[in-house]
Amino acid sequence: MVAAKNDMKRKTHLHLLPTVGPITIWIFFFVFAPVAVIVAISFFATGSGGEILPRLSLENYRLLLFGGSEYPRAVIRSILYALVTNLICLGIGYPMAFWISKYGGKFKALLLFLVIVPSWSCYIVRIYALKQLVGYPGILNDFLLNLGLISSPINILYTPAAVVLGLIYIWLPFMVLPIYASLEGINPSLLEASLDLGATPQWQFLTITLPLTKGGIFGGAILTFIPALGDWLVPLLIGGNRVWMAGNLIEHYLVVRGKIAMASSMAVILTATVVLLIYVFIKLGGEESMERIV
Amino acid sequence: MLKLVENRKTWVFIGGLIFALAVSFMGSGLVGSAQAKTYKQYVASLPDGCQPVPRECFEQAVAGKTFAMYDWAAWWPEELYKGFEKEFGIKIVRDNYPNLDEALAKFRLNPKTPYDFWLTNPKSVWYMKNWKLLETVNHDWIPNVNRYLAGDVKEASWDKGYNYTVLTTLGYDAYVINKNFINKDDSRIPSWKFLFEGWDVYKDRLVMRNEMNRVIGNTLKYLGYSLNSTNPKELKEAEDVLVRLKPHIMAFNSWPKRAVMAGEVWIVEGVVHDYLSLGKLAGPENPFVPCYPPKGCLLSPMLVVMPKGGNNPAACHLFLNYLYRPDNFATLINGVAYGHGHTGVNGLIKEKVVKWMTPPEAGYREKCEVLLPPAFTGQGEKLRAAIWEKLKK
Amino acid sequence: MQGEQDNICIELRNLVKMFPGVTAVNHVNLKVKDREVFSLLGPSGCGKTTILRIIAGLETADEGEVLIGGQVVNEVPPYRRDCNLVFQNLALFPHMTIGQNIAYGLERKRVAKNEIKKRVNEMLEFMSLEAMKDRYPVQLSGGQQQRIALARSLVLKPSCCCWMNPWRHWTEN
Amino acid sequence: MKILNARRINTIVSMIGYLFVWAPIVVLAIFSFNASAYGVKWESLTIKWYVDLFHTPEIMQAVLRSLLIASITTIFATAIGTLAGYGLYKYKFAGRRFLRMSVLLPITVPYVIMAGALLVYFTRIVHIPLGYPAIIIAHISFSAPLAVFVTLGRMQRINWSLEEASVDLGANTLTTWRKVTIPLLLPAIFASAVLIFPWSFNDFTVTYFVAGVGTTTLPLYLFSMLEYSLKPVLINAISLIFIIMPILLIMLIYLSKARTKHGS
Repeated sequence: MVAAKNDMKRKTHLHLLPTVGPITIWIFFFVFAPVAVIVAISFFATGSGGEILPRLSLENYRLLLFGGSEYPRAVIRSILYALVTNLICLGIGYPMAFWISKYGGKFKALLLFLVIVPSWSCYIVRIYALKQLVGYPGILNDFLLNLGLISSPINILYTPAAVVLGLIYIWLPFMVLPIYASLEGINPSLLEASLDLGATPQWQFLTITLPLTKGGIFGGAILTFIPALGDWLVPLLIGGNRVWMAGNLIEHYLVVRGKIAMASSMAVILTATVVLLIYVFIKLGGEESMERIV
Repeated sequence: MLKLVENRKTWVFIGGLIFALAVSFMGSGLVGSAQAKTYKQYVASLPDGCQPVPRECFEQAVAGKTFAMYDWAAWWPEELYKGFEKEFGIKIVRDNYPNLDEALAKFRLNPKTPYDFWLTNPKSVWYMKNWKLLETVNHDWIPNVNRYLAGDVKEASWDKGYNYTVLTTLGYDAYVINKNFINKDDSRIPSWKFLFEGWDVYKDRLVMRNEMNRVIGNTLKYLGYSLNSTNPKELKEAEDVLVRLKPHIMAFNSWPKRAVMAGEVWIVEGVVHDYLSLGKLAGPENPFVPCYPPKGCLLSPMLVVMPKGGNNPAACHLFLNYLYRPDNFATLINGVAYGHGHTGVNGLIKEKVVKWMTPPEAGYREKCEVLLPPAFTGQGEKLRAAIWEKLKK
Repeated sequence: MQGEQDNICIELRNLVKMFPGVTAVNHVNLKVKDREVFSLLGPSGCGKTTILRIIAGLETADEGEVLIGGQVVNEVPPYRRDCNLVFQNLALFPHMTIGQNIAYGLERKRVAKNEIKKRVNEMLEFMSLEAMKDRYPVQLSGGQQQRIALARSLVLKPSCCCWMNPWRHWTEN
Repeated sequence: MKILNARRINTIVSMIGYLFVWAPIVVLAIFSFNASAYGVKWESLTIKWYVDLFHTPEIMQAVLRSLLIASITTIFATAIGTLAGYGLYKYKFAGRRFLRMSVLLPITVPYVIMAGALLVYFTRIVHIPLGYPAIIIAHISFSAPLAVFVTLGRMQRINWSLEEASVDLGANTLTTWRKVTIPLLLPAIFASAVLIFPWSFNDFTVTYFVAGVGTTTLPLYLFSMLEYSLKPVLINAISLIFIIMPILLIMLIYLSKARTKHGS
């Protein structure tokens, strides 16, 4: 950041200031600064009433990591849920993107639109909708019972499976979009060339389409993995709050118990995990995965 | 599609429309809605047995123009707010919190938040008092409260000295069963034993509150201890009970009403009045049966406090005085069916609401406990939080 | 190869291809003999590329027949046709090295590994691009890329090779 | 045969995907006409919830607040983000890569953390009052990156010799911007706005942390309503009016346009 600023001054580039200037300032003041504050607070000791004591210590981290706290377990659980969510999203999202891109014809825009639109509705409304559908007894259960597909209502709500289901429901569109973009970005003559060189459609898919959409896949993975990892509303509303993810613990410490320093340490640990995972994703997916985000 | 999305005019039009709509509405919202009464008109219009606030309070409140409230969404009847706005021409700006802890955290981080009125619980009152963030109540400005609020709840354990709070409703936090699904003749029923040991009947059909102090407190009550206990041994026992119970709990849900109504949940731990008043929507016969364990339960008073930093504390007094007018208070109680400490509304409450809001046994309130500092500070809080974390894995 | 009986490699009979609003190819008949270099010339948009794509199987003809080596191949999918294209934009696979690009077609034909290696090396030598084997297409100049695209088709030893717009990348040499 | 199978499987999975994404919302919409406030059982057709909705000023107010916040956020975030995307693509400068990575930061750090950090920062460090200023600032921090990446994506597909041609033909920088650059970027600008507006309108987590007096937005109202409201079915009605209606409208316009085009 500093380097960028100095450089800007030195060059006094006429166009640089009005274009990247605002976002630099914005990011510095409203992204870096708050994160820095959180990191700083995480190294302060906590008083008995939750107040921050003016004393530097690693106490919070020690308590969290080695003090028998539930937090590391919650983080691992979150990663696990996010990973499963991610894989299922990929399993549904890739075929969807592929289908739209290949068979969409002139309805491509509409079909894509149909994927994105549900994500435009309010988060809480969507969770409520899902809850109403899969409830016990619920509409889905009634439907399946009437069809005779099941003999007794299945209980999906309030289980870890429900949490994963909710996460998939919320984040699926964000998997489809980047994959679709990278599928559309493939030069069609490459596909033709591979057919021409003797590749059957299946082989073509494996050797050309899949490797060329790697960026989209990892971009989508980043876009679904991170929010799923940090989610706290889905376990709260659809998981019956029986099992906590890392986000719930952070919210619990920050809001319910008012232990800001402790919550900051938790946030730092979770953020570090996330950054590490993003790094791995970008390394695996190449530069393109970053570009395909959004 | 793309044509439409890329058409500049479409978006400028939609954007402009939304913006204009929002701005005009916000603008109109700030201007007082109705014609305000003068003090004389106000005094003259009061029903029998009600007293006006002093002129000083009235004038300050009206001059303030707006009144910032912080409470639950869609709980108290809307008429109360509408009536107040109409009568005094003071615009109510209402904010809603999803839970009281969240609201308290806001005050902790941002001490001088300009709310004039906050509907909250004893825990918040204790913390706010400790942080010196509460205004004292001016008793000269709330003659109706002085007249009608029962003496025994005026100066109660949550506000020794009766300086900072005014009680509105009193909830009994026990449990409710749905008699459509549960055999009402089970001898264990009104006792805590049924809630904590009746697995044979209600496996996976139980919902508990998502608040550690309430759940753990009621568990302690079941074991026969004080719900404010800080004794590690007693808390350990409570933990064992909850760990044993957890596989049979459907959810720790702060959104149980829909599930209860849909028949997903048969037993619900929580404020009983909520479900009883809900039952009137369930059909001709109310399927919900309140269970008040003989050992007593958690009593949860909803208290009005005035945070420091409010712009119009006079309006809060005016509102409290307005609320404690018997007709208005009856509207409140008929709407929420909670217990209360108002001594002048007895004839105005509907018969069935009386049934929903009072425990069957006279003097039951004395057996109940309010959450007090030992439970949510220091050692007590730490032990409870540890239990809670363990339960959520 | 097979087509040697009457020495005709590609034959088009009454070929018609219509796109919405345009008839791209209107009753074209032509015969290309084995080992013949046959050029289609014409203003842009007159259907040269379409004809080549139909021959390769990437487009289907609305009417008429395409014969490769004396057999009607209208229903044969492109990956079974003994005919390869050099694309106008070359269509080198960006995620594969030059060596992998050239070997791509051979791998599908289940040619033995050693054989693939041998033939790829021969081809690279022939194009004098041995040093480029492990580079990626973007690291090469336009002329080099074109040679790779040609090599990729020729390495399969097709009975015919169609080359779209061969001068487009001919900036060097 | 094999191809057909692969295609069929692909189609089936996609249909499942669509069904999964849409079924809850469609069911929600249908049940907003159900007479029972809680039921999952159909009782009878009614529109009383819609009447109720318009008689609850709190809800209308919350909606308008959300609209206001979303409009302002969209305008600023799109402007800042588009400019930054343009600058990041066009100019080479030291720290460019770093800046690009930093822009990614707000959308990669879990919301609950960023939101918590902003709350602590606003209240303890810079003393920005919670409420509209805090919400809008926070929303811009989160949504400007979306615009940056949309713009970057679009920039790669633009033929920039047009801009050079304009300069070559004697236009000054500003004219070039006005006449060439902005028209070229318009699709990106609109795409950003289309992404950002719903994001801001629907955001819960961030708003939950930084909301102040008089800024209960629609999601916050809904969340608070879940505890006590006796009419959760209002959520269905809200969803239909504010989410599904505009979508249906856009789709109808699209379809009618497609038809007229086809007809001509």
